[in-house]
Amino acid sequence: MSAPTTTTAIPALRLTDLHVRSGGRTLVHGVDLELAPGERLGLIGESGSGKSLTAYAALGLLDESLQATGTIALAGVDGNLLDAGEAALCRARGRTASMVFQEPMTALNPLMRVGAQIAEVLLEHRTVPGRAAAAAAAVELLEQVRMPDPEQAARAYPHQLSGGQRQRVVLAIAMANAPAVLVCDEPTTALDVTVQGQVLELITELARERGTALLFISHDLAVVASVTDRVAVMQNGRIVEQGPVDEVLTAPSHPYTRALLAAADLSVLDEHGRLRTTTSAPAASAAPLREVPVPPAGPQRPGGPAAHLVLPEDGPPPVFNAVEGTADGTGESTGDGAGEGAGEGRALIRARDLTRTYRRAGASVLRRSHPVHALRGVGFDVAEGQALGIVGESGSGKSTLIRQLCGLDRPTSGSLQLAGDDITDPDRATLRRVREAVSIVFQDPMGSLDPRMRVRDIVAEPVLRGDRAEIRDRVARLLESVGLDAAALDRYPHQFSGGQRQRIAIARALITRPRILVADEPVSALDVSVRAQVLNLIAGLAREYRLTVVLISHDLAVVRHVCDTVAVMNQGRIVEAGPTADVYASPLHPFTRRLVAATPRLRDALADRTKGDPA
Amino acid sequence: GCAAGPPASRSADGEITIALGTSPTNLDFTRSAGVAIPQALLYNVYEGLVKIDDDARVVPLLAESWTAAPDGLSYTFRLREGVRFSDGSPMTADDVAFSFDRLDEWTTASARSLSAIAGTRVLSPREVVVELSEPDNDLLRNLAGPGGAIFTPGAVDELATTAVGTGPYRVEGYTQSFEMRLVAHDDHWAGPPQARRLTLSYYSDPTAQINALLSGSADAVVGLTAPQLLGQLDDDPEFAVTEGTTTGEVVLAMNNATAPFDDERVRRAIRHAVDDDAVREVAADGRGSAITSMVPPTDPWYDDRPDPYPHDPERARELLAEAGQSGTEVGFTVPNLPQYVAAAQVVQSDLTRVGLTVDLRIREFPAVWLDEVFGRKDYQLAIINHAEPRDIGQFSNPDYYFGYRDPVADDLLDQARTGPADEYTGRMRAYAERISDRAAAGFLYLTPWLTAHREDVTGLPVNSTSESIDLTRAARG
Amino acid sequence: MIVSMTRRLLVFAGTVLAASVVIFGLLSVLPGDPAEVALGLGASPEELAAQRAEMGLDQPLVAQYLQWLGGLVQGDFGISAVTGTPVGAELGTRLTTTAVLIGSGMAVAVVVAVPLGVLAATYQRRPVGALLSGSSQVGIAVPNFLAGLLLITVFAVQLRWFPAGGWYRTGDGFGTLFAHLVLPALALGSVQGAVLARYVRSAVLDVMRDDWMRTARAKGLSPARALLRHGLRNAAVPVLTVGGVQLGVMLIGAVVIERVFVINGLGSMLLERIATRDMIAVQGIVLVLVLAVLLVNLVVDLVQTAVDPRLREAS
Amino acid sequence: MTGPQRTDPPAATASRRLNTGIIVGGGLVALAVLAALVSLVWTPHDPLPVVAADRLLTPGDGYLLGTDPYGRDVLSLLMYGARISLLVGVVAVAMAVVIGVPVGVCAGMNGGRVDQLLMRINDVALAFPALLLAIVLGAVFGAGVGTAMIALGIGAAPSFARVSRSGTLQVMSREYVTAARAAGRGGLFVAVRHVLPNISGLVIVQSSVAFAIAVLSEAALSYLGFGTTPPTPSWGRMLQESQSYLASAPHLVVWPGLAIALTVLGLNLFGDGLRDHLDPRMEAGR
Ligand SMILES: Nc1ncnc2c1ncn2[C@@H]1O[C@H](COP(=O)(O)OP(=O)(O)OP(=O)(O)O)[C@@H](O)[C@H]1O
Ligand SMILES: Nc1ncnc2c1ncn2[C@@H]1O[C@H](COP(=O)(O)OP(=O)(O)OP(=O)(O)O)[C@@H](O)[C@H]1O
Ligand SMILES: [Mg+2]
Ligand SMILES: [Mg+2]
Repeated sequence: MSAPTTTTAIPALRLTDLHVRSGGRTLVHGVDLELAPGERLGLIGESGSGKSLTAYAALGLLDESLQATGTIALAGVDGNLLDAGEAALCRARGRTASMVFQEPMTALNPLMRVGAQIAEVLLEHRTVPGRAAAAAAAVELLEQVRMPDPEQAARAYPHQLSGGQRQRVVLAIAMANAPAVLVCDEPTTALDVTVQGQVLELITELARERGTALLFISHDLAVVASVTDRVAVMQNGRIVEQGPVDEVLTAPSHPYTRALLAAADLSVLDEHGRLRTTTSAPAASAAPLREVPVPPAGPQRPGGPAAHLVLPEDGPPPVFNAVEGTADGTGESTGDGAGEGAGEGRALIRARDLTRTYRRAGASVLRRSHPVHALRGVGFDVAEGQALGIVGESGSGKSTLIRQLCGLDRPTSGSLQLAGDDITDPDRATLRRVREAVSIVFQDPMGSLDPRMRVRDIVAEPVLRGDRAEIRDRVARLLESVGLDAAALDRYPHQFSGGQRQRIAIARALITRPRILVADEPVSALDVSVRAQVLNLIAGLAREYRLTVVLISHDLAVVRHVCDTVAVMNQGRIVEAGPTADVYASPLHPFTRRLVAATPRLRDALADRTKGDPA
Repeated sequence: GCAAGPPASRSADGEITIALGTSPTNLDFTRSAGVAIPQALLYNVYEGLVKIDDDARVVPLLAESWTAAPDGLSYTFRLREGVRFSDGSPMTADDVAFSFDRLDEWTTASARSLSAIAGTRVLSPREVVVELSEPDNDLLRNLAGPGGAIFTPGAVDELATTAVGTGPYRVEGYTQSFEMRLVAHDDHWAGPPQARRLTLSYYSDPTAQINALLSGSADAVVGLTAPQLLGQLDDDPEFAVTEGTTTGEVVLAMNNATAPFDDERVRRAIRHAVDDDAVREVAADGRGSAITSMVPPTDPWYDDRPDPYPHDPERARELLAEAGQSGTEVGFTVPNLPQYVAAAQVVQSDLTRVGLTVDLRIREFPAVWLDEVFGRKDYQLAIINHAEPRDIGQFSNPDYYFGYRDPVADDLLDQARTGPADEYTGRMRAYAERISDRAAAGFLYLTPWLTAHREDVTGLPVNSTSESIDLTRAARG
Repeated sequence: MIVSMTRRLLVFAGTVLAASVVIFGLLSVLPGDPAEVALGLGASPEELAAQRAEMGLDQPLVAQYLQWLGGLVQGDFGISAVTGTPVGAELGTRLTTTAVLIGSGMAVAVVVAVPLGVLAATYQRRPVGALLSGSSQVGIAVPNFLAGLLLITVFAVQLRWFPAGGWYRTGDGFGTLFAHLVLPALALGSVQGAVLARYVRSAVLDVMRDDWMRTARAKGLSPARALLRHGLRNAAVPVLTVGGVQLGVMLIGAVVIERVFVINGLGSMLLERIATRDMIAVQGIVLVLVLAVLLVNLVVDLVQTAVDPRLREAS
Repeated sequence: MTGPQRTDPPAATASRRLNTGIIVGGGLVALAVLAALVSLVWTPHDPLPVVAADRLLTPGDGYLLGTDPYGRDVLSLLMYGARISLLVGVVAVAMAVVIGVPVGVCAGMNGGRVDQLLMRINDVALAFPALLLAIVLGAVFGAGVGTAMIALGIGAAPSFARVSRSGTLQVMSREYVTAARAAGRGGLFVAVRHVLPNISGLVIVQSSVAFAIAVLSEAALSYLGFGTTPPTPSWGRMLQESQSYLASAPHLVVWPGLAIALTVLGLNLFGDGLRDHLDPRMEAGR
């Protein structure tokens, strides 16, 4: 444990020997942290390590059921914050210290105009003379957080704003009284990459302008590296390491930090060509970070790389990733390596000019619904055995596209062929073939497993008929190949960790020996430490079972590891597609450029720091 | 009750509030059935030529005197002087004739009791002759009922909402199932009544009636059907309780027309099986009195013999065995009012003890019970209070729900009605005895007439001898 | 907004129409002959037939329904065969009585429920909270007629503070109305209040766990102020729904309470008219009750929309 | 959320520490059930025959809780009455579940027009409060336990439809349902294997509430004369019969009143406890 660096005489915030207990359980074990005025401190660690509890304790916002001991000194509040009365705390909160929470969607009172919510914090602390002044100040604050049309926005209700805009409002509230300390608890994890970049920039800027000390919690090392000066690493309620960002993140001294660092970096492979995980990392020790040009770990596109195309400004959209010839449905090309190469190189999925328009359900004759264009003329191919990644912002139509591929939804127009079958408007038999050929893995490993079913039943669910004993065998074998032992068979989903749950979901997807595996954000709900394991698993299985993979992610690094080809979606269209490396290296479409630029990269962040010019 | 001080009456001076049970559906007893309308209006608002006093005697009312022709086929009434309707018009012989001629427009049963009236003749403004088609020894009594009420031709169009009579009170307002407000008729021939105003409050529930008295909302409860509630007044000097007789015989009716009660042995078995005293104990809290036929003690032909069928379960079982009806299931159709439900449970328990299976069928009263039992006669056993005075003759009514066929009895009744007046009582007594001996029905007990009132209220009727609740002498203070 | 209002009203009208069919259908199979009740014992078959014709009972059901409906549209509920008076007029006065009763019952319920529920939620983890939620539990467990009987025994019969039942007469002062209203409103409202308190408690608990309440606290609002300024309005949204349902329940609770306290409202009218098989009247009463439930729901819907901008937007 | 693989036994959800509500509430309900069951084979006295000589005895005197106006043993009547009161609850809840849950699940799973139609019908049904229905049906088909049970069941069904619809909507939005559908499983399979098990908690909680309401409604109906008919004893009828003895023999009101209150209290506590028990947020808060 490195000693806290003492900068100035009076720290903005100092935690000494902080313990948080819940009943008999100790959740935070003696945390010492110090934050100098204007300093920016990052707090990292895996989920459940106690980051949020520490932050809440600093503002006296802990749940009633939790007991905190130790000393918390906050500039401007006399004595130990933990002993201070509610009145003193109220005076400090929102004025001397404020906080930004993770979920912008729920952090604002849904029944109150946002202007009023900002004004409230001013009025509450009497930092403005009156209501009119508060209202004016609110608009000004909205302008400072770069809200478009602040006058209008002040009159809006939270639900009328986007996630990024809401987070700006929360930030405006937090910064309204120019607090000495700002605590941010994962302020951008719920946001799109592009929006994340803007919000992070805003936070750093505001903090710098007002000389506010920042306690910044994140599990994303790259983000922490780009925002903070100093970083503290938490594990199991303890601070295991802290120090200047460049030191801790380039030459970590604690094994846990090393492991965390290794697992977080999807651009480094071990000697087997696999991503490093928290368990494999310590062995790799403090190997110097160097970027290996990574070939995608998943299956390669047979028949050479796809052309790098971009959506033209006008004119009809091209067919992306075009493949000649169609793989037929009867082909014995799946599994077991029997029909090796039979259909390879030919298109297994062929989409032409797909559109999907939603009309809001529940509308009656009397109400005209305004349609939502989720897909607008999408055309692409996927070759048998290829791994295609799809990236794009939230709401760009990724999931909608997937639903068409799985036969869960029908396109409004256009055509979609799967293994030679036209599934635009499939009959029962076709639908059955589609469902046997395509399997899907979802984002949320908890939500995709029925909590009331045993693992054996979950995995066997897609098998519609067959011999019981044989199915049981298959389930057991499959569980083994996703790295779970037979003991898992009789357990329920809640008895597994998130990574294990995702393994179960993958096992379920593979039980019917599908030709296509569709994965919709398979790792975005997982902790950094297990993300790598699951990606390794998918890549390995894709090879082993000769799967054609369609993988959706908003994280470019994830796609890059598994897929050789990537398609970028924006507002219901594919705007660019091509070999993954090409697209990243030389994005053609402005949207792609923005996306690539906004994606935080630890290496770049650290590099920027050494140049003495933080992002 | 251990009340906190004497209850303050909420009624104003000179006013009396009387808590009653079921409320009238409207004010028209010529077209709407139910005992509640005549209870409120007869004698108090409407008057007839004669009335029945508290001792069950027929006494003059609008008629000063009368003579009957020797053949019993006509009666001449001499009317009282200076009688006025509450609308101010004078009452004359023409009004009497008008009222009696109008009887065939009635749809209720009271008119049928006067079916012997063939016509009227007005001799002078104060003299009127009533002519009969056959002699009727019951005429005067029936004239004291609702059928004998005298109306004025000017006020018969809206009888449901207005009541214009010659009585000491007139209706000031009526809200159904809430209250009827009666105010003094100052032009009444006997002078204005003592109480300026009577408020009849209606309560569907006896507990509420007594609570109204106890909390000062009512000054008297008349015709209480739940005697067990009176216990709490016992040691309270603020209140007085009277128990009088009624003409209401609680009858265990058996459907004589169908099996198994077309067999006299079965009927006798039932009478032996049921412990009438236990029924009265439970249903009337031991009040009321025992009867052996459908005649109250106030009638001259009261059957005062010991019960021909004393409580004897053993004998009942024998009789049932004789009739081959041991263990038979019988349906028992009971109105859904508390006193009947209570009595029925005792009867059921008694009948179960002699081996019968009794299927209790609780039916809403009046609508469903009347329809099933009275209307369609679709019942085996039933129970009901026959409140009308002198109603034993119904056993000879072929349309009546008893279904009792007995030419001997019918003859007896006919002779009594139309025969010489001095043999009337004797013949009626014989009729009553025969009905009881043949076990045409079970006669459980005579309903008590229970009145509870504040100590300062006087002049309330003690007995219920007529279809009216006679409040003409009620006073306070 | 206007379109959505029209839509809601159309749906409402459709629901009412469907309900009226159900009511008519259900009640036309009532056993017991209204003609017989009207005429009393021993009426002859001819008299009965004539009476039935006069009451329109000899017509086919559909014709009877349409006739009834036609009348309803013009506010005519028909003329009671039993009392011979128009049903509508009486329904009006009775409804007023019941509305006053329910209104004051609801007022009692809200006065009981809001503080009880809010306190039980804020002191959730302390003995006080347990005591408060416990007392609301006990309140729910008592049948409301028993509560009424007990109130009468104590406050009317023993202490004689209030009348044991009955209602004020037109012309009596407000004092009389108040005296007659206190006990029934208490009996009706306290039991419903206990029910409502549970929902208030759980709504407040839900709200207290919401993220924006944490934001409010982080602004420097004390827990009480945060609850007052932000929490209650949000908690009101789900409570309103329940409140609407409760009001419907109360309408029926009033039937019982009116019987206990001998109040001549809609409930006692229903029981009376069922007993006399006054079909037209029963139909009218049930329709009014059902209409009231639907209307309450409509109003709750509209109020919620007014309170919650998200719903306003969606419509 | 993520952590080392837990090693709890399979029944971990159920064996999570039961809260006081479930224990106390369950205990009270169990007591009523026990009384009902024992009454099938034994009661201190025969509860039905009238013994006029033993009317209105105070507690003691060979009758533990005294006798009623018919000379019947109050304790025996209470035990016997538990049967009826509980039967009304069980049948009403069973009916409501059998009618309401399929409707709600059907509406929630199909959505669109089917949902609209079912919910409109449900709205109409919801406008007829259970007690009103019981009174009207009692008038139409004759009052009695049977009618009351059916009416209360039908009356409670719409709320079950609502609850199970919203539960179904929640389940349907979960990815495991999408997974099942993507795997080619039909609606019936999804309904039986996924939807029903996952809304069972909601339905059970709603059942305990509906059960409590049914017990209270039975009492109210008996009071109005539309409930249990004599000679069958039920708590509601005992209360109704004894109300005119409130002044002279208060114990007659106390016993059935207590029986109803404690059972309803038990059911409510149980339901609330169960709700808390099944609420994942409560788990986090503990
Ligand atoms: N109110 C509470 N009562 C009991 N335990 C709690 C409570 N809040 C959090 N915990 C537990 O304390 C531990 C630390 O929680 P905390 O929220 O600080 O983690 P975190 O590091 O912020 O994780 P994440 O990255 O997922 O937000 C977890 O095991 C959590 O389950
Ligand atoms: N059932 C639906 N009804 C109406 N609109 C819908 C429906 N499903 C999706 N949409 C809309 O279609 C658009 C595309 O949605 P989609 O779920 O495909 O986005 P996505 O790219 O998967 O986003 P995310 O990354 O957030 O999952 C969005 O604007 C969404 O609001
Ligand atoms: Mg956290
Ligand atoms: Mg998506």
